[in-house]
Amino acid sequence: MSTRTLVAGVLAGPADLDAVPTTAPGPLDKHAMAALVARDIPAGSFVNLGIGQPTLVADHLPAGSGVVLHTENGMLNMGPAALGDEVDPDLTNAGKVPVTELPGAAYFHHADSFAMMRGGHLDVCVLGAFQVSARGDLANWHTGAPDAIPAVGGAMDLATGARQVFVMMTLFAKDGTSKLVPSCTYPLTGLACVSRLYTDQAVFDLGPDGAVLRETFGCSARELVERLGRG
Amino acid sequence: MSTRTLVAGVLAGPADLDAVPTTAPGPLDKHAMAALVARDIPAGSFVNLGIGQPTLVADHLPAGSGVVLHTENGMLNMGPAALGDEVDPDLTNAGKVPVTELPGAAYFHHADSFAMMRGGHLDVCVLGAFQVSARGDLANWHTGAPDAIPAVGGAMDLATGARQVFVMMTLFAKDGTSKLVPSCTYPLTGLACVSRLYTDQAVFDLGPDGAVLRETFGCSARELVERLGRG
Amino acid sequence: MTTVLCADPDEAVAGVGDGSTVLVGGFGMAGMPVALIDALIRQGATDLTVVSNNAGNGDTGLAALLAAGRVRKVVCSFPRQADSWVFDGLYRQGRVELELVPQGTLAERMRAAGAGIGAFYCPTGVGTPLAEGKETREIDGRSHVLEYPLRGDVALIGAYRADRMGNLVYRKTARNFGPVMATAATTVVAQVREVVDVGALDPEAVVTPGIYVDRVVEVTS
Amino acid sequence: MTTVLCADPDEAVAGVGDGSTVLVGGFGMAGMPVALIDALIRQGATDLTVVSNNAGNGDTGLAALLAAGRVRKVVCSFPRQADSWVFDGLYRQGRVELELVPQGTLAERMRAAGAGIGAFYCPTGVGTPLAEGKETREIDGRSHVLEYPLRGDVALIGAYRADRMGNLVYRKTARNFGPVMATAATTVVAQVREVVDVGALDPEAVVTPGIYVDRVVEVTS
Repeated sequence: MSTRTLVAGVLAGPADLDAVPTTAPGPLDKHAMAALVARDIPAGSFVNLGIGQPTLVADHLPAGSGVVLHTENGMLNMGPAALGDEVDPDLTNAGKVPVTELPGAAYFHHADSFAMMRGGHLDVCVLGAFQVSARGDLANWHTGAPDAIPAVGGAMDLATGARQVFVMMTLFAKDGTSKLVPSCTYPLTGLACVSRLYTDQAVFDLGPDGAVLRETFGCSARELVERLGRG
Repeated sequence: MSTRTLVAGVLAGPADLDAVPTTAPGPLDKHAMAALVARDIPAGSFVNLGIGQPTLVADHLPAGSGVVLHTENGMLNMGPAALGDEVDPDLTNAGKVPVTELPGAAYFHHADSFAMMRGGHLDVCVLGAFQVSARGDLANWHTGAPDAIPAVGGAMDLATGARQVFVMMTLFAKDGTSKLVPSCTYPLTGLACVSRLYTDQAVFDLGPDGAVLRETFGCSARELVERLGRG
Repeated sequence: MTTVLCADPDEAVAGVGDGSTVLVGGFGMAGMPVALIDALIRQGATDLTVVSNNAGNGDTGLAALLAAGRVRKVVCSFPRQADSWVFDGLYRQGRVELELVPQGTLAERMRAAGAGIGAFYCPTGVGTPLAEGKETREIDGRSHVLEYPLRGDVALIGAYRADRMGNLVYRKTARNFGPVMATAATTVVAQVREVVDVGALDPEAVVTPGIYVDRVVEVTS
Repeated sequence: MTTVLCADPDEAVAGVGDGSTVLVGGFGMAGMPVALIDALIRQGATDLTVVSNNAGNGDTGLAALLAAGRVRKVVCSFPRQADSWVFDGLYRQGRVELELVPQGTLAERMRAAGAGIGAFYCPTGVGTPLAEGKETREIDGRSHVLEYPLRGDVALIGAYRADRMGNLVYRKTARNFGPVMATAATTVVAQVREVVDVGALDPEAVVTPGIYVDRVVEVTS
């Protein structure tokens, strides 16, 4: 670490900044990000996809991947969103969206569902975030705004319990500031829990030594680090 | 308590020793004791019968009592012992004796079964004992003999968890000493957990003030207390 | 004690006292015992603490109970939803207290209440505002927060079918909090779509045994 | 990860290391995975800690494993039975250690391991020799003992049917410890009477979801 430049907690890749590949001509949209996350989920994994954008990952899992989706409201082997006649008010995902059941499904109650999560039985969960720190701290449940009504749901349980926590978000907020930060200013969801961060601009590995760039999209690693340094 | 005689922790009944009724001409056998216990189980109770003599209580529950039997290996609405073709190695009671299933049965795993017990959902359990103290301490799992192999099973869970713990035992050991004692000398199963003691000689209520005689069999309360004093 | 089959939801919620803690099943509308909540509004109990995953949707069910001014405090994991305007308004006006609990800890605290566990060390929420002021302990190299049981005076839950002994089965993800809440309250009331005869439910598939269920009412929608 | 269907019990227990903690299901013979234990004897792992409700019956299964000298320590609630002569002899000769745990605490400690609970306060055993040396705490006017999770490297369990994704159902009281042990071990091996196609089990009646099951082997008796 001592020989590498640390800008806003961001390190270069395995070798140095110039060795980090730029793998797309421009920033990714949410579908491309979801495809990237899907690519990195090992076949046969048990996976929880957080509400919002992470749900898109399901559309990009290759046929025959054997990935089994968990929804924390009490089901394994959740299928795609229900359409038309498939809609059943008794069958929803964690975002309360009607979904379907795949063969081999199992239902269980909330204490069992969260025991499964907290007990480390899920291989991967994919979450959205307001902020992620270079060391993997996650802030995704509360902006801390005085008039905001806090709502945590299962975010802390997932962040704490899944073996690997992937985060999917845009790298920069609307005001241009980086959401990958040296240290979160928003209220935390979990400490040192995120292992990989997928953004529209780049993918990072996060860990005790900080964020390590894996690949960038539409800009070089050097440009990105400079931008992060200013953010 | 100050105005009543305390012999080996045994008090008279509500009024005094002479007011305690003698309700049988001689000591009870185990079937008569079981009938007495069955009489005192409220209709509709959820009940666990310990292995050994307490199992006999089931034979004396009146038809239509609505009493539901729990067995800690994971079942409610357990039926009588299985006979002949009914025997199914997958269906036993806590004593590993083949039993039957009544309509309305439910099966559950061990953690759920003991959660039910420890959580105070059983109305009554009936246990055997080596010793019971006048305050309701129970010793029923280990004689403390140096060569004895200790085995506790669910005894401590039942003693701690059931709303009411009834004990069924002979009042005197083979050597003539009382098994109702001021303080247990055998290793304890639970503290202050037994509320009623059914013996071949008498029935006692147990509690913080000591044992209170309710009825005697074949001897007067006065004679019994004298015998306990010597025991 | 023996499960009572009630004639209607009003009979099923009779006797709920002011100041009670009421566990209310459901995740969003799935498993929400709407008829029981409506009956509770008619019954009139007030100053309630409501424990539920959410804090009401739209203007019915829990939202209607809140709107009627019967709820002093909500213990839940996710009050803010697209259609939680009743709670949102009361909260912003300071007219309802909120205790926010991570969803799994909410379930586990009720499970502890039902299972006779005095307290438990839980890794969820360590280092976050929701662990502030709570006792912590390092176990096996990991920080944990000490969490206490969460008990109800009453649980109102929705299930699919009950037999006459109170054994319950649920349907799909509407199972959610029902089985846990049924273990954690003094009086457990289940609204079901159908009451069937004893023996009609598969004993291997019963999720909530009748021992946990005090009152059952059939509500055909 | 994806459940593996094994050709025979030997394949199912491959790789169990010396010194492992092995959770063994069953209550007496109900739910006892005898074919897996026999295979474990052939496999040869030794210096094992075995966690099971009992300490073997007669001369087969767990008793045979003990007789083969593979077990250093037994963690159980009820070793002494009418036909537990193998354990009894080894224990009296000081050739096997015994950690005696109340039955419910045994189940709950494994549940805690599977559920990510760091430790829990339990009222069972307070004031008895089995609580000696353990931390205690008064909660809500009642004494509790602090109990820690009990994890296995391997769990060997018996179930009734499995589908090809590892979802399990049990039969009657043979369910006992299987579902809890399946959550508490790194590698979970299930001996079942029948493997059925995916979709053949009722999703409402699955007791152990496949997420917990690493290997399945069909053993028709």
